Amino acid sequence: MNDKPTLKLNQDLVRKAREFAKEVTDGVQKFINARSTTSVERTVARLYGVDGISESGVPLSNVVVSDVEKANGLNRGIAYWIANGCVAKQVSPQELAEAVGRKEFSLIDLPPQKESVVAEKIDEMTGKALSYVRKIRDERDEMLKALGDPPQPYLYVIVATGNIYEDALQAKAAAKEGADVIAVIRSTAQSLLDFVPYGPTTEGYGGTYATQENFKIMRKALDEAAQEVGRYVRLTNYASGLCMPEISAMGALEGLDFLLNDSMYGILFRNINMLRTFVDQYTSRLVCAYSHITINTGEDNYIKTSDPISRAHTVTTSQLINEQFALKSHMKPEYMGIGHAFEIDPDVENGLLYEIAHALLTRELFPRATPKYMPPTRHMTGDIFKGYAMNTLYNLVSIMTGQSIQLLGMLTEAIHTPFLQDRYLAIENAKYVFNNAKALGKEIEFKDDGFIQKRANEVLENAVELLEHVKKVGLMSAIEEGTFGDISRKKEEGKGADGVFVKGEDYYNPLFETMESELEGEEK
Amino acid sequence: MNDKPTLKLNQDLVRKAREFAKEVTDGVQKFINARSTTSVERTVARLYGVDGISESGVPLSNVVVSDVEKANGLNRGIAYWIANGCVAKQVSPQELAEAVGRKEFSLIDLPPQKESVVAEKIDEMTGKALSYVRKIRDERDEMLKALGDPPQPYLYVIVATGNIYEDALQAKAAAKEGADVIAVIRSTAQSLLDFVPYGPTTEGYGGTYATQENFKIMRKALDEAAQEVGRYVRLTNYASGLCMPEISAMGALEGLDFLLNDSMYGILFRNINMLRTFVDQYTSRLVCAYSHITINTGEDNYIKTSDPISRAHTVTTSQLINEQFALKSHMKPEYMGIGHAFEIDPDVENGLLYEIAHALLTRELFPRATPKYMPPTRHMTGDIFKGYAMNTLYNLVSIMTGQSIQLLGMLTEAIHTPFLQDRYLAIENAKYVFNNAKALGKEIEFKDDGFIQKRANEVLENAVELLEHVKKVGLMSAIEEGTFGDISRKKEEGKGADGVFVKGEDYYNPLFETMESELEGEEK
Amino acid sequence: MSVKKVDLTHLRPYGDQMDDGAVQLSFTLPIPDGPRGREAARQMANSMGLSEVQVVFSQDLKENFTFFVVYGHLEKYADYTSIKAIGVEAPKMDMEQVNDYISKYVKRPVVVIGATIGTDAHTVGLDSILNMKGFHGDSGLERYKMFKVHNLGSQVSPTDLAKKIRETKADIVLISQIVTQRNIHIKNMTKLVDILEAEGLRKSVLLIAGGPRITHELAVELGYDAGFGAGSMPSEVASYIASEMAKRALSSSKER
Amino acid sequence: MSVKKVDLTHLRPYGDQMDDGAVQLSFTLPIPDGPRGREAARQMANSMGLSEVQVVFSQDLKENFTFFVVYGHLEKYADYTSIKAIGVEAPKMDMEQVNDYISKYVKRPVVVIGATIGTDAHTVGLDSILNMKGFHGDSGLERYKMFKVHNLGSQVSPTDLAKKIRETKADIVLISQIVTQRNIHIKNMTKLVDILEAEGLRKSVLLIAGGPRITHELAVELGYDAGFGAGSMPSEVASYIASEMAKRALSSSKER
Ligand code: B12
Ligand code: B12
Ligand SMILES: Cc1ncc(COP(=O)(O)O)c(C=O)c1O
Ligand SMILES: Cc1ncc(COP(=O)(O)O)c(C=O)c1O
Repeated sequence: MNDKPTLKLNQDLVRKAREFAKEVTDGVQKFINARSTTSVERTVARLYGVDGISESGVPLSNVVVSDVEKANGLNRGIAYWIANGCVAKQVSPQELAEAVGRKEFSLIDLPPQKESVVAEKIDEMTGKALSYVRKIRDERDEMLKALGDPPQPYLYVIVATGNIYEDALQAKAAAKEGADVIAVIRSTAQSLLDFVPYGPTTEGYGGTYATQENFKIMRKALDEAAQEVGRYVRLTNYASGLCMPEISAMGALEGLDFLLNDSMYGILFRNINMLRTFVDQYTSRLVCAYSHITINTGEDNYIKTSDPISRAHTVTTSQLINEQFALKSHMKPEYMGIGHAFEIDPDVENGLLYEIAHALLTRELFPRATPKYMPPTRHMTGDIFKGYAMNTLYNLVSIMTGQSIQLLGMLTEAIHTPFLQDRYLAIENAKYVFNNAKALGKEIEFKDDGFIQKRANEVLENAVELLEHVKKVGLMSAIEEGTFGDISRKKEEGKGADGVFVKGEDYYNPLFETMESELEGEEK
Repeated sequence: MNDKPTLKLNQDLVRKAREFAKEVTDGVQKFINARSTTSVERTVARLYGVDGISESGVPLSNVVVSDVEKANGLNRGIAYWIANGCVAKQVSPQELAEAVGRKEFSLIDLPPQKESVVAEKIDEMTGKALSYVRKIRDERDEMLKALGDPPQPYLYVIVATGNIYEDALQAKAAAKEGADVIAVIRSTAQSLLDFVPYGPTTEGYGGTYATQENFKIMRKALDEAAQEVGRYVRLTNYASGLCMPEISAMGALEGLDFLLNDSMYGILFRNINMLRTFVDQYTSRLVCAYSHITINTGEDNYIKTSDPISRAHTVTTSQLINEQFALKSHMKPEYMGIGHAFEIDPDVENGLLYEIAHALLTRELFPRATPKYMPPTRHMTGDIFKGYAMNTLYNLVSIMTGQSIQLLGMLTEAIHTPFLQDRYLAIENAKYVFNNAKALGKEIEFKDDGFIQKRANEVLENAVELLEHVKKVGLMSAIEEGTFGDISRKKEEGKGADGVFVKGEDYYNPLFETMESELEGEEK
Repeated sequence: MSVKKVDLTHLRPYGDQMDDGAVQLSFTLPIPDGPRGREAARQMANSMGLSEVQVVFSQDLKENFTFFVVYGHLEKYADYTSIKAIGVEAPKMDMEQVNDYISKYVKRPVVVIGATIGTDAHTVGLDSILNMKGFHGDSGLERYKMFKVHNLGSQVSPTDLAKKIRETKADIVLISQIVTQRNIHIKNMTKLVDILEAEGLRKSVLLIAGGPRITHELAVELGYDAGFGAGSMPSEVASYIASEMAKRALSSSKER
Repeated sequence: MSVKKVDLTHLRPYGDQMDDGAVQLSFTLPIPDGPRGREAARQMANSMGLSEVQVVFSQDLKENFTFFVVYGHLEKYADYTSIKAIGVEAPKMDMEQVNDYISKYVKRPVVVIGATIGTDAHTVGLDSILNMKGFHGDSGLERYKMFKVHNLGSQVSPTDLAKKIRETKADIVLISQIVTQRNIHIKNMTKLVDILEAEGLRKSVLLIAGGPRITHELAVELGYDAGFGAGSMPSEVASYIASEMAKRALSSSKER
């Protein structure tokens, strides 16, 4: 915290802000704890080893969950049904799911097996699942340690060709140019699919599907590049959407490092049902916490549709809410990539001072987190040169305020998903600025009660006020009021509502319970 | 001085630096006072109204001065000879010069006229000359006042097509885009010509000749543009070279606002004889001081051929020397565009912190001057994008440290003299950064005894040490030692040495004497 | 004055003097950096009609790719005099004028329906045209008293749109397309026209497309009445609608 | 793996997939901004062989000029396989190797003379090659014990240079040309060759040109033995000199 100037934040406000945010999420967490979703159950199936697709192309995790759901058995949890089936048929979960996929039988119709045997089966499957996840996690942790964690801000770039092999090639080139993090952008509207596509993608629109095979291909490519450059290279994908927890599980299985994972993004920007998203995000983050996957929250999106200055406090408010939800999932702060963005209209007088105040507010408010800073996008135009200048100042603010994860701006942001050369130029810009201004944050102070300190405290004050209101009306009503991103969503509406269900009395899910208790143990 | 962070310079060092610089220039001024040059005399002729060229293309100011010089009459000063000739032939100075140009007679051969009549003639010519110069000066001052002085840093761009009409067109476009200052770059090697070319230029190399007609054409174009945009637009050209005082006089006659005018540039970068340059610069600056022309010194050049970090103190040393020489020419600080530059290798770690320290040192050391800040050039490459990023940080340093005159960097610096679009992009970059970071200087402070404060004081300390040495050996010997720009020049060598002469007992030059005494009067 | 004047029948790029043809290029080639690579870049530029090509920068992008920055002088030219204005042609009116114009000639409020079609989720552009707030201080169509606006939001399918057109008796259909990767916008736009024609709705509405990569020319080519590109203002769209609706009202009243 | 492989006989630019031909352009046209201007820019790009042209930015530059940023897909290609390496060909040696090589094959120090010719006053480039200090940590020719260097500095006329070549008995003549406006470097370089030939000196020296806009190809075309461009390293020049001098020594010893 000594490497950057300070905002002299009103610590009373900071305390209040956290307190209110906690109360806000406490209210929602009650709803979450009582519920599960089809996607959460599919996650269980996946972690128990259910992979692949049926003949008609439906992922087997969907197959088994729908199978039980149709027969109204899901409120017991998929774990029981899989274990019961495995015992009954003396097969592995995968073989079981394949059989269901072939419509040989329904899990519900299989005779209930001896309780103790089923329980043992569940424990066995759970133990195996968790130990595999831990193995992957530990391997990654070790590789990171062996190769060394690159200095922050990490250089984060995206690939988005729609062809995973082309993506892999471009990702390798980027890593060799200096990229520390590679994100594979998902194909348009994948978040609205209530299943995860399968296999390698060679044609996507605006991106490449998030599939387990794609994760694997990319992980391998990056590990190769990492060994070549002697620097750990992180892999990112997107969790938010209707398959939020499943994608986290896929990330855990394939050793991803980061996942875009926001507690409200799906609601606001994809019109996904609130309850669905809240329940899903909990498990999704639990899996991330357990697997040492850093989440990246999506506050940058708010100021794409609302004004970055007058609505700055909604970013702060959401960051605090995201933090509390993450803590509830037992996530350590160092895995919280709290999101924010450099989106102020470049024509605003002293816009840079606002940006500095906002960026530093995020940094100071979450001292142990790893803030994820997003580049100018909405005011980027076809004037690629002006855009390159904006990206230069964006990089400067980042190094000056000590951000952790820097999604590099592309000079062609307004035109197309990045060309190879656009990515090179982005990396070159960041390397130049980060090195040339390395110790700038250490060197400067802001005038006491100057523009920047005042501005940051003002945003914080507004956030506290807003949080107080949200606390009063409840988060779900606040979202109905259009609090975030100037977007209003109704509680009952939105996609995926039908996938939410109240857990039965006999609901059983040792997988996540074990994760919870292990993580709780670590917290002590 | 409150709009930018402070370096907390050691004021003892500041005082010492000035004192030493004064002593250094005192030493040279003795040489200067005793001498004149052919170029100084040609300046007198021009101000008395001698214009145009002879049939063989030689400027008439050269014609009359050579005429007298050949007959060894120049140590009396050209003023006397012109006046005597005008009285003898009952013609104007121009008619007289034309006749000499036609070789009708030599001035030396004309019978000496009655002394009091000649003296009266001289006074009359002097009065007319000075009142014309004052008229032009006052008109400019009034226009500046009427249209308003734009905020600093001024946006300064160059035109260099080689065709004055094309230059004028491009200059107008630039002014309308937002440029505050237009410089017409001179054609390659004009500084080595011992005469000023005549008439409008339509084909130059790397620039357009500095001619009086070109000045006029450009002044008119800029005044038109200024009226259209409702903002005063300044015109710049280059004085340094073998015709340093003459070009200043042309600038005075045509209402130029700025002239590149350095006390040592010609010596170092054009291998012009030392004495020649020192004597010429004195008169040149006297004319500028009288005409309210801001001089721009050339310290930026030093760090094009020597290292910008390890030789930073040579820039400071030269700035102090330039200041003292300017004061000796009775120039007010607000007309001193003290030069410096952003030339550190972009790959240097914390290069930006060095740049900030150096730029602010110039600003703080010369609080009443109007520093002229020069862009990155030597580390610009064909990578126009990287260059644009460098120019962005350059603009940022300028607004942060409160520079006055900003020569805008061109993204194509390494490739060609500016295209129209290059100039637009440069202006766009500066406008963006200056507005977006407007109050940044007001907002930040540097850590006490941090990198930047220490660095600035270190440079100042080195400068004081160097000045002490220069004081000891004398400026001319210091130049022989290669003190500036890692370039060594010998006292006796260099172009134009033969144009220097010791003033005779009867040397008479009321033109510059009146300027001196009027300016001295103002100083009181 | 000796500045060469432009010859509009032989229009060429201008670097720093008329007809120098100066052009800046950058591109990547899938070959290694080096003299041979730079020569390939030069030939590539030559193939485009550039002479005196300068490869001013080459940079290894790894994995056998190289990035080039190139300058050259284009020997080709265009005939500007033969280019007819192909933008949307309409008198520029402000909100009040538009309202008056519609009152006078159409004599009833105009029903506008807007949507982003296909899987495109970008709403900011369409909203800038439709929402009260408008764009850069220029009010959106909702604020015009002579427009009745239905904003259907994003990701609307052509069939749903057709249904809504019938339901609302829309006069004007505004669709937005932002994502253009692999020409998905062309596919979406074509599909919509096909469906509207199949449903007999195409002729009864004014069909307008917009988006940063949409040009009037492209829109017309795809069977739309008009197209609006990057930086379009609501009042421009409003003016166009008013003048077109007036024309239609006049011609149909004449027909009667 | 389904990534398309490069076809070197049909080399095309690469944006984000093989053979997409993606190219970025910027240029200025002497016409006003507007739809007609953008259409002219599009046609200009078409004339260069670009398809699916996108005029992504247009900006009024005042005085009837407009700036355009354009992207498009180049339909042309180059045959990379037919491009022979046209850079300077020489084994890469370090200082010691160069010295040894010269000792072994030439058997005496090589005399090098360097100058910037014409009115060109840029010395930094030539100095980077010649001075002790060198360039980016690579020592200059003066530091090589087997080179005897005469650096004449800038603005040297061809006749003065010829005189000095005789005086110093130079083996190698290095000339630098930085200013290229209106092709002044070509004029200067041609003039030097003419004079050296007229004076019978051309054959007895290795004539090398350098500068950021100099290519080996151009130098050879103008009658030089080699050309060195932007970013050249002293050791590259030294290696070339050593290997050429050795070749000449060998062939002349064979002739004898
Ligand atoms: C904001 C934004 C988003 C937001 C959208 C929020 C929202 N509710 O709209 C979010 C974050 C959700 C988003 C997501 C995605 N985006 Co997006 N996004 C942008 C961004 C940064 C700004 C767009 C914007 O709001 N512009 C401001 C408005 C006012 O301008 P405009 O849209 O051009 O509209 C004007 C005119 O075009 C015209 N107009 C537009 N529509 C209409 C309609 C009519 C009838 C009329 C008359 C006029 C008109 O008038 C408007 C005012 O002048 C652009 C980059 C950029 N700077 O342009 C990328 C961009 C458009 N997105 C892109 C992509 C690829 C995506 C994703 C597909 C990425 C992914 N794989 O996840 C997703 C998925 C979205 C989907 N399913 O469609 C690409 C598109 C590339 C391409 N050419 O195909 C861009 C260019 C970024 C990039 N370089 O990759 N995005
Ligand atoms: C420094 C500089 C100056 C200094 C020169 C100081 C000096 N003593 O050299 C000063 C300020 C005096 C100057 C003046 C001018 N300059 Co100047 N200058 C530059 C600048 C900024 C850097 C050049 C440099 O030092 N590069 C660093 C060296 C190491 O690189 P290099 O020269 O490319 O050399 C390398 C290779 O090319 C090669 N090489 C070079 N020579 C040789 C020779 C041999 C034999 C070999 C083997 C290799 C070799 O090896 C070197 C190491 O890799 C450039 C812009 C730029 N960034 O390139 C403009 C630039 C070269 N200048 C330019 C101009 C126009 C001028 C002026 C004519 C402007 C004017 N009208 O007043 C004047 C007049 C100069 C004259 N009469 O020639 C233009 C040239 C445009 C063109 N292409 O024609 C440039 C490109 C700037 C611009 N965009 O306008 N300049
Ligand atoms: C938090 C978060 N999740 C997910 C996404 C992308 O998801 P989708 O596939 O819905 O575009 C984003 C996009 O910016 C995001 O910010
Ligand atoms: C102080 C000064 N004078 C003059 C010049 C240019 O003069 P010349 O015509 O000699 O290039 C410069 C160039 O940068 C300069 O810095």
